[in-house]
Amino acid sequence: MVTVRFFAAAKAATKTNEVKISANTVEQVLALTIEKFPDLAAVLPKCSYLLNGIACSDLSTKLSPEDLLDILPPFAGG
Amino acid sequence: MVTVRFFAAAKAATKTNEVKISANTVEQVLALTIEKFPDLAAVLPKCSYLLNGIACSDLSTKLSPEDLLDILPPFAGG
Amino acid sequence: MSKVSQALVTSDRIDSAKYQALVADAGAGAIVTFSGDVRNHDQGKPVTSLEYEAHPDAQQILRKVAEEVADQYEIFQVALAHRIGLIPLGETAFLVCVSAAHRQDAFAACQQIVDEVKIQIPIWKHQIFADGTDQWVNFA
Amino acid sequence: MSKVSQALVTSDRIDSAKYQALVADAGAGAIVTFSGDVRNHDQGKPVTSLEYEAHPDAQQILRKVAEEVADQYEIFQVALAHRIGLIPLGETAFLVCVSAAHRQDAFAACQQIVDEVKIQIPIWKHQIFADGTDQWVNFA
Repeated sequence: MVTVRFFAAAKAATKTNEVKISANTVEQVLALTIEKFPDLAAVLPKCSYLLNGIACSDLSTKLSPEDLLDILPPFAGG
Repeated sequence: MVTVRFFAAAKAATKTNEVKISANTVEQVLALTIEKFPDLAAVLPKCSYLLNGIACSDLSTKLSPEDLLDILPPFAGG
Repeated sequence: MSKVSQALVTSDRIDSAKYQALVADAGAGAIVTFSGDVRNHDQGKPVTSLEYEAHPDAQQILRKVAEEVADQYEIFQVALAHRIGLIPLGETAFLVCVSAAHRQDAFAACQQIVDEVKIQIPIWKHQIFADGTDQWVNFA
Repeated sequence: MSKVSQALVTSDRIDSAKYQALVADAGAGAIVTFSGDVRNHDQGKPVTSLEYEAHPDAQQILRKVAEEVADQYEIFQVALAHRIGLIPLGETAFLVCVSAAHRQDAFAACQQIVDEVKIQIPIWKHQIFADGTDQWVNFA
């Protein structure tokens, strides 16, 4: 199971910090989370992703069960 | 008598804050102060002058007895 | 040795004097400090309260950004902090202090650190407005 | 109303927190502070002590310079001070704080005020070096 963590507006849309999802690619994870949390559909297009702490822009990237995928809305620090 | 005030390196050269001098122009004041304080000769070429609080670059400017002439070495504030 | 003496993501109040003291150096002629304070309005709407949320890696990224910029300038030390959680209006959310022998380096490095942190740090800002609406900044 | 809330030439210690508080404004997103501290060396020579002397008009010129620059930027407030007399090494000789809604204005105005004050203010700096020599800065 891949661990998916939600932050800020993504967390507000899912009302959860984290879920475990069975999926083989980032794309599959995103599709399954939208299915589970329909409000996320409006948020995801603006998000970037961290896979095990490293920026991941290729959504076809293959996942292993112990992977950690973070869903990051646009930053607004500083 | 024109009042002449010395600051910083000019004060160090004359060892005085202020003198009264009888003179008709800025140029005359400067000549008379150098006569009185020979160490000032090395300082004056780097100085600027304030006449009654206003920058004065024309050394032929005529003076009245109640005038105040300030001798200012290069600034180093900030 | 690292030029970054402190890089903190904290829910505590940020005391600018403490950070200025951290970068002070008897050889430093110039200290430039940037303080980003919580404003009482945004784009004309009165703000009631404001909360920052950080990714667990935020502190590590704060340090990395400061170190990368610091290496480009003739500066002595940098100390910086980003506050998270609920921040009262008028208090400091983000502070950067830079010391250098010469002011041009201190100004340029401080401004570039502020700019880069704003781009790179995974921190989010949630505003509650006086009219009851709320907003994730940079999102809507 | 003037944007310059304080412009002081003083022989007292300059407390930067006091000046930062003076320019703080609930609407200000950014405060930029420049602190010019007394260095322990100048052009490679160790400095033992340092004294500033001011013309009687210095405070009035400090305010005028700050007001002229402030008028060119979108800023809220400026507070600044120049210390005179004998200043211990490491203490602040010159402080400028600027508050603004946006950081670019605060940085640019602060830096320009520092630059202009250095040019225009009738203040002189006398350094005593560890080897017993002394110097009027910008003079020799």
